[in-house]
Amino acid sequence: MSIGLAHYLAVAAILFTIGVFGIFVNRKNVIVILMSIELILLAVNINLVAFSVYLGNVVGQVFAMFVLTVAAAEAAVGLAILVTFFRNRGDIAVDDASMMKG
Amino acid sequence: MTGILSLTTFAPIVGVVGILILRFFGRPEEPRTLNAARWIALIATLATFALSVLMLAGFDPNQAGFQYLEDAPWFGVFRYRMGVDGISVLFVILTTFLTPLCIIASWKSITSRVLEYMIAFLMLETLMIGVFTALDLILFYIFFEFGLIPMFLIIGIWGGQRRVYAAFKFFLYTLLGSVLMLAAILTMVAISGTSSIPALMTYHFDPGLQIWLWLAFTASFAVKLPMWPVHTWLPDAHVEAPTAGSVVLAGILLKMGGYGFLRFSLPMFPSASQFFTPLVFALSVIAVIYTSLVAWRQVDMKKLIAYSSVAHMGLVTIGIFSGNVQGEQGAIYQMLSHGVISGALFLCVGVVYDRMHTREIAFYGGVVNRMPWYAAVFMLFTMGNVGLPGTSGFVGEMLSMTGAYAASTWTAILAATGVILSAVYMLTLYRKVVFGELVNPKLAAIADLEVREVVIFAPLMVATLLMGVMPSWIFNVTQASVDHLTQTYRAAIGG
Amino acid sequence: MALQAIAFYLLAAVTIAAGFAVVSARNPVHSVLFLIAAFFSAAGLFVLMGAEFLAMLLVVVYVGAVAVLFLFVVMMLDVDFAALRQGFARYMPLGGLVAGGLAIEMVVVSTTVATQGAARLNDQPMARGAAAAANVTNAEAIGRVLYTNYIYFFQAAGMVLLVAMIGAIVLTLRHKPHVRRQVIADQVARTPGAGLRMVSLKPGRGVGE
Amino acid sequence: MNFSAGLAVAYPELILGAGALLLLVVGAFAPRSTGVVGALSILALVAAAVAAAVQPLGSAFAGGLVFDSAAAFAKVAIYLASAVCVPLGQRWFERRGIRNFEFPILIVIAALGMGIMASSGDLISLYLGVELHSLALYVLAAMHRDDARASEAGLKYFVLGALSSGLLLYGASLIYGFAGSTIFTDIAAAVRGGAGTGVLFGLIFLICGLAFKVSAAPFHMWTPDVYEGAPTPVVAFFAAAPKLAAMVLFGRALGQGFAGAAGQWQEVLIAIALISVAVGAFAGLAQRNLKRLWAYSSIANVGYAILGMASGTAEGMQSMLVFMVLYMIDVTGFFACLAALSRQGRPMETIDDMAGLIKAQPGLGLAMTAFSLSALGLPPFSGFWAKVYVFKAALHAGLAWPAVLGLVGSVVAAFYYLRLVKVIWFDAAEGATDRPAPEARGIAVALALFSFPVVMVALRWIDPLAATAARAFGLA
Repeated sequence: MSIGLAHYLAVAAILFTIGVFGIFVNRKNVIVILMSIELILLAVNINLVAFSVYLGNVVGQVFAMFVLTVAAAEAAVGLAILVTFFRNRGDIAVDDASMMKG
Repeated sequence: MTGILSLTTFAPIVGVVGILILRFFGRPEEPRTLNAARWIALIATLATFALSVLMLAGFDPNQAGFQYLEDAPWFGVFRYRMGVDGISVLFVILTTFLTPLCIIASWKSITSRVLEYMIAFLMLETLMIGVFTALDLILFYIFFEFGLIPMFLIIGIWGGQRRVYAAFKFFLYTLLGSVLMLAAILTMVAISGTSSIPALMTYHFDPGLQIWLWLAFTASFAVKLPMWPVHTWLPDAHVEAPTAGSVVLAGILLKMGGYGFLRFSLPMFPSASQFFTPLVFALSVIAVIYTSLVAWRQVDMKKLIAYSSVAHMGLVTIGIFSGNVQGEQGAIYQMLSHGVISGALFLCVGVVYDRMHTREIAFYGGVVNRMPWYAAVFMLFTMGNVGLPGTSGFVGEMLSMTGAYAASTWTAILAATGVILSAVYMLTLYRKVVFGELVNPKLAAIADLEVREVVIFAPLMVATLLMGVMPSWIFNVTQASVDHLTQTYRAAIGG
Repeated sequence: MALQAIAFYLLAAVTIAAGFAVVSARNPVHSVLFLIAAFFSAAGLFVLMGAEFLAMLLVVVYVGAVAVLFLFVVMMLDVDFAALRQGFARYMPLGGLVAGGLAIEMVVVSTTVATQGAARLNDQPMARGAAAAANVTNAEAIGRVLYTNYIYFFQAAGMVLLVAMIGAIVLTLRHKPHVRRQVIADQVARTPGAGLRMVSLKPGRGVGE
Repeated sequence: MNFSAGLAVAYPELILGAGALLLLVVGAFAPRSTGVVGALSILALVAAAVAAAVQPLGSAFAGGLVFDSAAAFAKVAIYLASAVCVPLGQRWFERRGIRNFEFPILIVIAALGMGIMASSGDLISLYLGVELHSLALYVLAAMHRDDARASEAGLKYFVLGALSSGLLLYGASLIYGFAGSTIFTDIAAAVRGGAGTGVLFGLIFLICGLAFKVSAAPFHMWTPDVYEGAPTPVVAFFAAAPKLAAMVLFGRALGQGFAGAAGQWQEVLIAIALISVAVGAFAGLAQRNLKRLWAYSSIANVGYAILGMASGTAEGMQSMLVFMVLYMIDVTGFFACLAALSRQGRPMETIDDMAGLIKAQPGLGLAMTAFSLSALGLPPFSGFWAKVYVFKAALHAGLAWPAVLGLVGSVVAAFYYLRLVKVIWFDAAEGATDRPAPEARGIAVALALFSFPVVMVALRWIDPLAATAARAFGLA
């Protein structure tokens, strides 16, 4: 059997699901949340590249390249904020989002 | 004379500016400043009254349409449109007539934050006049809705013990009603492409849609009027408001509901109005009888008068929805007369409240022994409220019921029992407060009316009696407009 | 073709397994290492698809920079990671729910592709795209459009990196006033005249007075 | 596509991009130049606004930059709103001993990003614009780095934002794949007559991502925490202009890219709008902290803007534009009030802190009353006009029930705005307040004057401009 677009999309979708799942189950552990976000972006990149090759236009790959760039910037800023937070708290656990907090 | 309408409407704002200047350049807490603020407010309101009289003098009563028209572009479909017809011009006069009296009534009883009080009152006057003069739906809505704020502040800052509760209740009840009206207004504007009230009065909305629009408008007017069962905010607001606040509330704000029915519901949604007439009659009859009975059981003078207002307004809605000339004329007359009389009654309560700081009926008794003049004045307004011939109350009630009789016999008969009940509770109140032996020792030193109070009551008494014996003055003004209204309504419903 | 299939399944399996390990590992250091594994195998998938340039970029940028940054932060911050995992079990149902919803989405999208094909093309085996058709390398194909059609995006991406730079400096750089710093310019500008002072000493006396 | 022709419609971007770089150099090499950098950045923002107002319309860079009337309208508003926040925030940080020349530069870059969003005609520039402004905002939120609350807010904001851009991107990738292009106009051709399953899924992800960005429910989880923790002037910034930018982007993507699938996205938007209004109204009732309260208020208000957009007509888009511009003024003004007020050096942030404010600080008390009543939607304040536009559009489009439910929601929300008014006017003061920060006070009072009465006149110009702008979204 040959490997088609659907296969790659499936891999990307699974990775995306794992990423979202990771954010939900690691609500206090911001580092893992950041890594989950990287997984989501990786899933997006797989999607983009697969579509790009499939459609025969290079736009998707260029898009993926920008995603990579931005993801790197995002990781830098995210980790910088995390470090600031850690300096203030001595910990990286964030409080839950609480709806009715006075 | 174009422009006099805007001038009348915004004249009180000049007073607001004056007081603001005083606030920034004078010493806010000094007695002299406070007195100056009171005088500015009084002069501004009197000037407004003069302007409105001037406007009435130039009003052509033979014309059914709107006069003193003003029309300037604003934005979108909305325009700045003003104008009065025979119906609204009298409400403008009522407003400008009562407000100076309110200012005088608050002369001594309001001692804290006088500047803010006067500003709130002057703004309220502008907004109340604007409700009756606006000829653009959105403009009308602004005046109608913005009035909540000064009233909210008047009740909430200068009110009694439970003023915050009463202010919130007043605000939220009215707001809920009027957002539904806003939805209806916007629907009408979206469908017809105009927000001009005269244009919409001749626009034919789809009968199915009319039902919804009517309900939405009624949600607002019924709360404002108030109709049973959404009247519960009124006793609270009245009891907690300062005297002048109650006067304005009963005298003018309630009339906006009735005015709304006349200006919007009947001409714009005739088939829905006809459809809902039995419902309105039923609710009104309940209001007349039930709230009269409730009024009878009250121990607080202001609450009693507040419930009596609800009952009297029930008669007004019956008159309006009877759909004939007598009914409409009666309803308008009743509203004007009730504006004067209920305002006067609240002032009467205010007189003794200022002296004794209680409104409990049981506290008083035998007041006539110390305050003969007061007793006489109170007597006149009590009679007016009961609807004694020779007072203004009689004409309105009589006509309303004549109109109702033509529309629905049973409604008229049941409403008539309400009139009898009103005699019962009003006379009970009067007897308990005024007559009898002076048993309460605290009342021993109570003083009779002072000059300032006489100045307040004199015009009200004159108005009550004049309207009682010379109703044709008023009918002359309203006749053409009411005829036109009734004719178009009957034509639209095919009757 | 069989070889390609084997390679795909192998790489895909590693990517997914590593991805799952990232979110479920007990130790964040392990998470980062799994993340690197995921990136590597995803780069392999890119190569399979014929996107060599992006595969290289993924390795260089992600593995070389981002993952190392993560590792750096994880190791620098002295965090009690055991405590952080407490919510894991509690959030499991919600996480499972969300994941389940997404899984349904995934199935739908995949079947859409399988039955209708993307956009306007038939469901054909992955072909070498525009790069192959134009007889240029993948990198060249990207380079041709990147600085022409996409110059605007390219500049915008540059601004994004600038923000990241400013942000990292603003948030984490601390000037400590009492720490002495080396100022090269001052050192270079120093002349013998300024650095040396001739003192004539009389015998029997110190320099001190 | 001619490069220099492209530059001709990118003057605002050029001014801001070059300005940011230049200011960075100035700031880095002249240590005591914070004030100069602030002034210059205001100048750059105003210059960009002027450029956006006067430069010719057009599109450039293969559809990546679409400068139409909607972009012009949004950009002027965005740049001016950003310029207002420069002095507001800079002085605030200065008083806390943080002299950061980076603050105005980050605002300039954020404004640049928002401008890119507002005029993006392509999924790639959509993403880059979102990221550019978001990254700047994350840094701004955490900039008060010695304050634990601020860094926590920054962190939460970051996580929320990163997740939302992940969703957005995933959606963008699906749309690209199934529609075959990243350019909105090409996508529109592909989805003429309804979107297929793949594109629809992409669209839903895209909508979710953008809903996160404007903090519409059910994607609002951390919004109140972020509002509460972030420095007040920064909240004033990110509660206003970015939302307009995101809404314009939202409208552009839906109108120019997915007009063919209008029936499909309308229902999603109505659901989001009504949930937002409900969450904002009911959850706000329990709040004592004003910043949290206004977070819920913003959730509800964004709901109204989305409701306007859900009408799927040019009138709806116009209502969204007017709504957002008027709301921006309200929210910036309100947070300027909060930034101005303190009592013995402690910021006044709870409802109870405002007791008797009308006596202690009449100007700010009146301003805050005006903003609250405006947010309540009471005439004649600007918020009322905003709602008039939205509900008129919704009712005209036949969305009677959503409109009525939205209006009822506004009555529920009225309770908490009214409570604030009550505390300001009725309650006795708890002691003197500090002298208010002059620049924040000035901004607050000026914006309050706009809220009423200036708005009554200003709408004469806003209305036709927004109407022209709305036509650019390509909906009938």
